[in-house]
Amino acid sequence: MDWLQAFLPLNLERLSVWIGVLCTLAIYSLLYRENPIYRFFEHMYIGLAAGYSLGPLGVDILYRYWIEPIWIQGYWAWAFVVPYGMYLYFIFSERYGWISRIVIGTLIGASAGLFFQEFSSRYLPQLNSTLQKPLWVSDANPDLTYGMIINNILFVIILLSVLTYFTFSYEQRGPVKRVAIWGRWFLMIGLGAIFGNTVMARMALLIGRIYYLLNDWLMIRVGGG
Amino acid sequence: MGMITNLMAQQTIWRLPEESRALFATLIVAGAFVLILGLIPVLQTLPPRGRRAIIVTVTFLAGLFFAAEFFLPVDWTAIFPKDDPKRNFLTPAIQPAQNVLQIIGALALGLGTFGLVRLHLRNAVQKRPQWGYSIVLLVSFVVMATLSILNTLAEKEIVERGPVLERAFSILFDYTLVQLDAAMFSLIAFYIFSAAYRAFRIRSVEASILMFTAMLVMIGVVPLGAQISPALPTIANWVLAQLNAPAQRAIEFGVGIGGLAMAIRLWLSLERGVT
Amino acid sequence: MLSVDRRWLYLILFVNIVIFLLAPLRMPASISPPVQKFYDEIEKLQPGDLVMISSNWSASTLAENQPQLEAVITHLMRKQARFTIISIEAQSRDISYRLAERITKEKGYQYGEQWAHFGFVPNLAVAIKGMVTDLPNTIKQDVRGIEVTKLPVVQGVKSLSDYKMIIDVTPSGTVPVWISYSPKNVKILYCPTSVMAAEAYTYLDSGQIKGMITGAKGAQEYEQLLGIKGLGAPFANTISFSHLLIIFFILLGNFAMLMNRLQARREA
Amino acid sequence: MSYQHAQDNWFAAIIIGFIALAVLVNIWRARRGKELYIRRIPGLDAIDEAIGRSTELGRPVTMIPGLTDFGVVAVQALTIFKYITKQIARFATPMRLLCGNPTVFAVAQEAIADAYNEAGRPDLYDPDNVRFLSDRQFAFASGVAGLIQRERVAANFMFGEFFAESLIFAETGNMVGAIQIAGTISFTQVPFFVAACDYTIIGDEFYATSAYLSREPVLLGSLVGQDIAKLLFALTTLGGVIAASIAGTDAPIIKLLGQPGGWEAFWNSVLGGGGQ
Repeated sequence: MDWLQAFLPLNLERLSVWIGVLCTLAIYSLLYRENPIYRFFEHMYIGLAAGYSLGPLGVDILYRYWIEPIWIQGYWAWAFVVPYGMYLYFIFSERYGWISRIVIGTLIGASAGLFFQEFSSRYLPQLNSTLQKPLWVSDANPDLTYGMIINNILFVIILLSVLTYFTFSYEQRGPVKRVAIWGRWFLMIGLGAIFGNTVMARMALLIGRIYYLLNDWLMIRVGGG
Repeated sequence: MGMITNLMAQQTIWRLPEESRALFATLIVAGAFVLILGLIPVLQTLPPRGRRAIIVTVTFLAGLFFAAEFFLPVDWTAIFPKDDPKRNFLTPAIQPAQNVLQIIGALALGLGTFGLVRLHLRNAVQKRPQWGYSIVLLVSFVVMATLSILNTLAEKEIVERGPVLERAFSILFDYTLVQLDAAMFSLIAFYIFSAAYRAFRIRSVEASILMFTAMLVMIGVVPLGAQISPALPTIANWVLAQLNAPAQRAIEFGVGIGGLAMAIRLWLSLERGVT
Repeated sequence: MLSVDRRWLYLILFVNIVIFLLAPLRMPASISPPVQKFYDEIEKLQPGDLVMISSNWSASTLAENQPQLEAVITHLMRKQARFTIISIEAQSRDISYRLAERITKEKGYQYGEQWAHFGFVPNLAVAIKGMVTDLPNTIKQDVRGIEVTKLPVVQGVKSLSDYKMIIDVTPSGTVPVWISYSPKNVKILYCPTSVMAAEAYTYLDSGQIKGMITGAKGAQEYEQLLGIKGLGAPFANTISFSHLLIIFFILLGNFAMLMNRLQARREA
Repeated sequence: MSYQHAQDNWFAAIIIGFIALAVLVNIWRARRGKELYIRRIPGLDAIDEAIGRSTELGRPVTMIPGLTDFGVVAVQALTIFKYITKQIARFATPMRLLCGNPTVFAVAQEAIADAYNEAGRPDLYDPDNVRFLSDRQFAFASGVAGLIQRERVAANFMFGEFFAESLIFAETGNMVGAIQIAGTISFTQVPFFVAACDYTIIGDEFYATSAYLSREPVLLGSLVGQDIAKLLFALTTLGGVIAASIAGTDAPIIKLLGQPGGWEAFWNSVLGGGGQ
């Protein structure tokens, strides 16, 4: 029974495969119904993930941005940051709870202030690239073909009608309403396209997992080759 | 950046002396704790309006810093010829400010982890229903936290990375956690199937449009589509690039503007949202 | 049919994938221009030319990236090119190292002489900048703990600009980093997953990327160009047929719904 | 193609200034008592129905603010959940708010405690109902999926920024027959919510949600400002494509409208290189 000998988790490499397979099957058991095995792995998963984060996201950050600057480089002003951040920990106290809001206010203010750059970087170049879509052939744009013109006109029409649908502060009536309905239909085309395009990536994930089960665990050659 | 750090290095007032630096650092940190936490009884004497004023001010100042850094001109060479024309006087402070936010984030992680552990400890101690699973969670948490922290310290060469640590970490992280990630991620393939089967029906104009585009793209992007008709991949790509892109962009514009308005309201504490 | 238990759907999908993975079915693929360009670029390599492979995928995207990496390494070995692999985290290091070791052993390619694995670097941008100025000091040692300066495969190599080509096999946005920081004389080839490919066409147009293999489908085309039997073909076929299955069931569901409606109308 | 500072193209500062002005002026008008209209958003009318069903069945309501880092999106999500919690508090319906980011978790604790206070039921607030599960994407997803199935939730609200895990939440919720309302700014996840949820709030309807639910003048006024900003974007697009058709896509005026570096290119061409 050479196959069995190779199949069983008798060395570390095989053991790793067996653990991976066990995890996979336990998670897949959720597809049948929620059950004790899934529950066991779910709790283990969350425990492991929570424990893991403490290394790179807790200790590493505190060491790099707080301990090292103070104790090793000697920049003492950093000393105040952690006690200030610790105001957050008053959150569970009824009497002192409001203190944590000072830190929360800092975070909210910072994310609001940062949004100006994000808005500029993320949306203005998009606005600009929308403008580079000429609607007719002219000497100014010699490389343009009629196919591109049609695409450009479509692009602008769809953009404007979807934008119309997403207005809120007035009652959409008459022609505006009709444009908004068209906008919603165009939106559905976009959503359908994204759905169809994502299916492939998700199937590839599952195929990868099943390949792992077949090839790494059961040691069956895939593709009949 | 180099110039700034040099400047900072020269200003010894911001740096502790090299001699017995560890001792001074410990003292200063202890002092900072006493000072900042000692402020609490003082803050506590404030009436509700004063408390609100403090929160509003802090929010505004934090926002002002990042906003000012972004909006202020960077090119001052007309007045100060030696200035770097790519930054203004606030730019050097951006990285430290980001580090402060990172530190607060790390402390929040502590808070979140505390909440998680407290819930499951209570479950276990009070023997609430299903408390066994809470034990599973706590045990895997403690083991993994120990290994992960040791691993991080080993990366910084503070502790030795022995073969036991390496082996154990690899079993729990690479062989278990990563496998669980992959399994959970691939679950979506099943769900995408059942969702499509259930939702894609010719019920209304909208639902039909959604269904037909999804099917068209689905068949167009796989090799089989090209076998059926060479036009299919072209059409699918055209739908993705020419019909999907403008709809997506319109939504992006709306989201950007909505976010901007929200940011302004939050910055100026104009809405009674979460604080 | 309308209220079918979804668990049947799950089972059917699972069985469908298993069957098409095991079936010795190979449908011909039409070669797309980016894949052809990719192939032509590697064909231009001379024996002994040095290639850097950046491999950043792990278990999740195995079905798309593994056939790509296998096909690429096979082609490089056929051209007798030397290559080194680098990753950005531990899992992709392990998986690419194991894979490369297996493939090279089959063809008798020598570790250290003809190829090596540089392990992983936590910050790609910093690492690339470092490799451009001083490669041995940036990498220091390979995955087996041998000092880079003692590896015959990169003997005398000072900088990334001594390489002929960079091949990025990845499910994440690493290619803009390679484009931004690597030397201008080194060509970049790209093996993305299907989702990431759409964003890369601009780089392809501008020539910043010289060729692209997209997901399992691209790998299938590449295998056909090489004339080998790899995993790309079965994976791509299985994806095709799972799409077909979903479409079939959507149509079935609609058919059942129409039947129900007809019946209801008749009864009324 | 990104902005480090507004000076990369002062157009950014101008357009942000204009939007800010439109928003602030309309907030001011609304505060002075101007009646403002907001169009119907069907999904949001269903929130009360979903809460009602939860109350009837005595099964919990779940709220998921997505996996985003703390920021503007997360604050908006929590604002919506705060409103929902106030409704819930009136009927003493059980609730679970599940977080995938520790900072969001901290702020959520405050917001939910507040909501119960404002509803006059501080006794119902239990910190254990606001939970941080994991900041690891699929560990979070597994926890949420498990909880939804075990507690057989009757209503599931998902608001915020979502990634691939969206469908795991939505399909599991669908499996247990929960009424599901999702609102997200992540365009790529909208199709999955549309397929698996009862109602989907798309794009910046997400930002309109709190105005719709609370009808607070400040928020309604802000919406008017946002619509004006959208009109501005639409006009820029129209004007821009016409300009590009006449003058070419490389024309300085096109670069001025949003491209980093476009400001200088424009003034250099106008002033013959004499501009700064």
